[in-house]
Amino acid sequence: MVRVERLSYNFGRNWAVKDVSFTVEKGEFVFLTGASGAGKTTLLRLLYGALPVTRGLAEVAGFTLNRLKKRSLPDLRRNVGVVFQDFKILPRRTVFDNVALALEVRGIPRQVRERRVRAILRALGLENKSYSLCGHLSGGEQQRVAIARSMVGQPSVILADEPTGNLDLDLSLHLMSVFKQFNDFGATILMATHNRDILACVPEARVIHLKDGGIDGAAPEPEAVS
Amino acid sequence: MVRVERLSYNFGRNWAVKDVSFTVEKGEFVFLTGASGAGKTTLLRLLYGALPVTRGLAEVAGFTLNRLKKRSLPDLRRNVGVVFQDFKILPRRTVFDNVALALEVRGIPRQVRERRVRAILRALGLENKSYSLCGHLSGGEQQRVAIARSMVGQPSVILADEPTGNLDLDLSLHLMSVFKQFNDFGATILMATHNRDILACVPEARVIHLKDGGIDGAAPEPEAVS
Amino acid sequence: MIGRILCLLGRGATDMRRRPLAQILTLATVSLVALLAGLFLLALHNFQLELLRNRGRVQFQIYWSQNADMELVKKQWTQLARMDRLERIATFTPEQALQDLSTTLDAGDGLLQLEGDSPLPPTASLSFAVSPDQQDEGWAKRLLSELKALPQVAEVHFDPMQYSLAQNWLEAVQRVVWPIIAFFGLVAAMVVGNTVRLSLLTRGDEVEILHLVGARPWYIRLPLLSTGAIQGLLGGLIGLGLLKLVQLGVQDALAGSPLALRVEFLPLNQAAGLACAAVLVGLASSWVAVRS
Amino acid sequence: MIGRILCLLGRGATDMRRRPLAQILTLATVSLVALLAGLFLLALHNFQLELLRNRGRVQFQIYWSQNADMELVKKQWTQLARMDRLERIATFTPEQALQDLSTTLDAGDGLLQLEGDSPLPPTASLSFAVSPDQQDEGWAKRLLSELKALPQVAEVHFDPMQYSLAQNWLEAVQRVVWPIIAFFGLVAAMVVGNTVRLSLLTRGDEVEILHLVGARPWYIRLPLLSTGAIQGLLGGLIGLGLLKLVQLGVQDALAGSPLALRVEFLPLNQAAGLACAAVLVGLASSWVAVRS
Ligand SMILES: Nc1ncnc2c1ncn2[C@@H]1O[C@H](COP(=O)(O)OP(=O)(O)OP(=O)(O)O)[C@@H](O)[C@H]1O
Ligand SMILES: Nc1ncnc2c1ncn2[C@@H]1O[C@H](COP(=O)(O)OP(=O)(O)OP(=O)(O)O)[C@@H](O)[C@H]1O
Ligand SMILES: [Mg+2]
Ligand SMILES: [Mg+2]
Repeated sequence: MVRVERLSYNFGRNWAVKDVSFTVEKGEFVFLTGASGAGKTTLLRLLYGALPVTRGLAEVAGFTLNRLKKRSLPDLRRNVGVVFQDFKILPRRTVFDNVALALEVRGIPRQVRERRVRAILRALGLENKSYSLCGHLSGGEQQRVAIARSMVGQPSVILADEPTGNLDLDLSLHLMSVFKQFNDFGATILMATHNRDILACVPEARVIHLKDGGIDGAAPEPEAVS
Repeated sequence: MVRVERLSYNFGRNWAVKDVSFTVEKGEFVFLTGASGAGKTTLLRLLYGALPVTRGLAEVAGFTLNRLKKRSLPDLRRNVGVVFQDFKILPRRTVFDNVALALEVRGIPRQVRERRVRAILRALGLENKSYSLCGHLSGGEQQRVAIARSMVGQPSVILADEPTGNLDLDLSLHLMSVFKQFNDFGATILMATHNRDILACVPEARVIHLKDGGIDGAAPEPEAVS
Repeated sequence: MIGRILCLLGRGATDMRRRPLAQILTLATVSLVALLAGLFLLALHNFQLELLRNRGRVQFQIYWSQNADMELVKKQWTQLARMDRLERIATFTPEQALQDLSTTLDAGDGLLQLEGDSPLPPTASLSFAVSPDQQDEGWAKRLLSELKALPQVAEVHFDPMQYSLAQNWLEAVQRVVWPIIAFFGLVAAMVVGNTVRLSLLTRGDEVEILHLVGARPWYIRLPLLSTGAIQGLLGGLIGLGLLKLVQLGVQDALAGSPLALRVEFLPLNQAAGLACAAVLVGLASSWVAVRS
Repeated sequence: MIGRILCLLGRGATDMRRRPLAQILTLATVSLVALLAGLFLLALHNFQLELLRNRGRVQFQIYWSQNADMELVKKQWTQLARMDRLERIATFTPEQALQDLSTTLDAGDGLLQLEGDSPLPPTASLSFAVSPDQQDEGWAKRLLSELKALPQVAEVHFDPMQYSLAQNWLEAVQRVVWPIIAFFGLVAAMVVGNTVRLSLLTRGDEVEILHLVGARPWYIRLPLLSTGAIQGLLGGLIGLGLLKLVQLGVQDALAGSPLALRVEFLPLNQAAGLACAAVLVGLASSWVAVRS
């Protein structure tokens, strides 16, 4: 589902991602860890096409990013749910609208939209905030809106960047169970996180550890070695 | 340094802060905990004058917020360093400029400014990012810029809202030692956090636990009870 | 599909509620620019009308031979009086001419003693009012030779200066006006475009987020285009409304003056053109703005 | 303190680099509005010049009595020729007048037989060119009675219509122009103000953050004000430059036409006024924008 080979990316002289290779099979749950500035966000941005793949190879949900045409970028993004580290929600719209947006751009009819948005908001404990403006939410509530939006389209791949940074442990564990549930239904999940408690709660997940943009040899990572 | 008495605040029908009373003495280190949406951010916003104190009493760094004139609000804010949950840094300015801003508005001369900004950036491990634009930083780096800005003015009170949400544990612990150092030099610190590891690393600190906007009786909180 | 497009276009209208301040500012600017354009057109239109009123006149002075048969001349006068586009005709028998001359010169009775044996011929002065757009090249010359060919007519004078002055004015106006109008349209487009672009700048993050969740370009552009068109339309209409008010105000202000100066409103086609131009400018500028 | 204020004002200039797009758009709008205002003033100025050129003329026709002493009359003519503001003088002895009349009427030799005993008096026609702002109320009347008082003068005609027409035009223009200029200034201020405000909207978070870190209001406003003033100044100057180009272009376009129509540039004080107005508008609109 996600295949990365000798992928590199630089901002000027700063190589934020350096020669990274790994594969995530369909239905796998993989954590991406690493210190602040290690390149986790940059790697994920490459995978959803927010940065161009110039060196190496990247394949996500069947799309080869190296030679992706500009007009099929929306197709890729409909197959990939992304939780952004800085949320990227619209502060002047309601929670419901923000989450429904991901379905609206796909042209999904209103009834289906309503049902699916309600279901996901309930699962994330946001049902009583449906009609609040996102700008009026607490940090943790906003983060949950971002998570809900990434999930509502039932994508085959979810890329989550630090999805529990603003949540307390109990809520984090609950959310992890929601992610796990999606994973059980077949979604491939690649999650960047700092939180060790989070790592612990999906014991069967693989962990890819980044260090200064490259994969840290110390961490067990068979794909990258081969 | 911080005194709050029967403080309440509502957004429409939602009482985000409900009848909260506590006192933080000069030089104390106090944690504010509570689930997502418990009212931590709202309480802190009341304390730095971003929301008006309409019910109850609040006193911070010698300023009584209830009858604070609009023109002395800047004076309050120069005595209070704030780490915002959503950072509130200027993405189009460099790290240095963002941190120096807090000194510039106080009219501190350039040499002093440079020296103090460099010192704080070094302490937070950002010296090699000094001239990067903040919009080009990783989440954790941005958070550290926000922390640096709150500290650089050497305020007597620091209000920190979830200052380690985007940082890995090692870095969080390091930052806590920096906060602790400030505290040892006499700064009063009130920090909202979810992270239990953080709580553990300042064992002598008092913990105020919020629940649905009010102080949770279950947590030991002598001032609030009296 | 068509339903979705309509829905997206409609969203452009409902989206306008979301950032009322930016929308109102943009709308105000569009209205005012439309008003300015309208003022310019109004001034131009009334200038042309005034030109037509004052300069579209050609005067002919016809002198018959001194010994012409007065019966025949008088018959010709009645024919001349029925001519096309004739505005005014004044006829003088030799006696009338002498009398007229004498009063003009206030020359006492010296001239009047000549009466009965007036040395002056019968004359007629004819004013034609022809709107300059109907004056083809040789119009006046043809009329001149036509008049000269009348029996017993000795001489026809006409004031070619006045005639060619009108021609020249019109040519000058036409030479200058189109570049100015084009230039003016460009200015309006830039002002409106800038404003639309600025108000889009405030929506930059919205566009970014839509891209990130997989919206296709037209999903993002259509509502913006319809917003642009709606603002153009509303702005154009408001501008025309204001223009009408200005026109009435100016007319009121001029009413007291002894000049018979009228300020007319734009003809319907120009007003409609202005509104259309506003819509097009709104569309075009939001198109340019969303492309980048 | 003064150093800090200057530093803040300077920051307004350096801040402009930070959001080049928004700045350029605003600048373009200000320039174009200044240009429009300039075009309006230019049109007005040249209209008034044209008015002065064509309508500031008053013609007097002087008739001496028929038996006037020609020696005396000729002496008067040389005196008249030296009169203030006289533009043109044409004099006719009785013989010349008859000759003139005869050619005009093309009346054959009938009239010329009267020569030596001309029934016409000596006449003179005087054209004065007086700029209307120097025409006080009774100017023409005073001149009229002065001329009438000359010895042996039988009659003086002057065309009061032409004179009062010029007066009336000026009055009408003055009555209408000030409201229009005021209105135009308002329009310009709103367009510029909206643009500045919109470009401030894109800096809203900056202002918020400055407040949050304890900046005093003037610390936030001074740079914005100086940005506004600088944009006004630059825009005004660019607008004037464009106006000069337009004027040259129009003059070129008119050069081919046989009309002696000149298009002059704005006088220095109007140009300076325009630039000042642009600065003031920039200042005022950013002042209004930052207050809210
Ligand atoms: N747009 C950019 N321009 C320049 N440098 C950038 C840009 N984005 C990221 N970087 C740099 O690339 C490096 C990796 O950043 P990235 O955001 O991938 O880190 P991260 O692993 O997500 O860190 P964190 O855990 O703090 O979010 C950092 O040093 C950062 O400063
Ligand atoms: N501007 C606002 N308008 C309306 N409701 C608001 C606003 N800001 C916060 N709220 C509501 O007030 C409650 C408390 O919010 P607050 O941000 O204080 O929570 P918090 O404790 O900081 O949570 P978190 O840990 O998720 O940041 C929440 O239910 C939130 O939705
Ligand atoms: Mg990151
Ligand atoms: Mg919060």
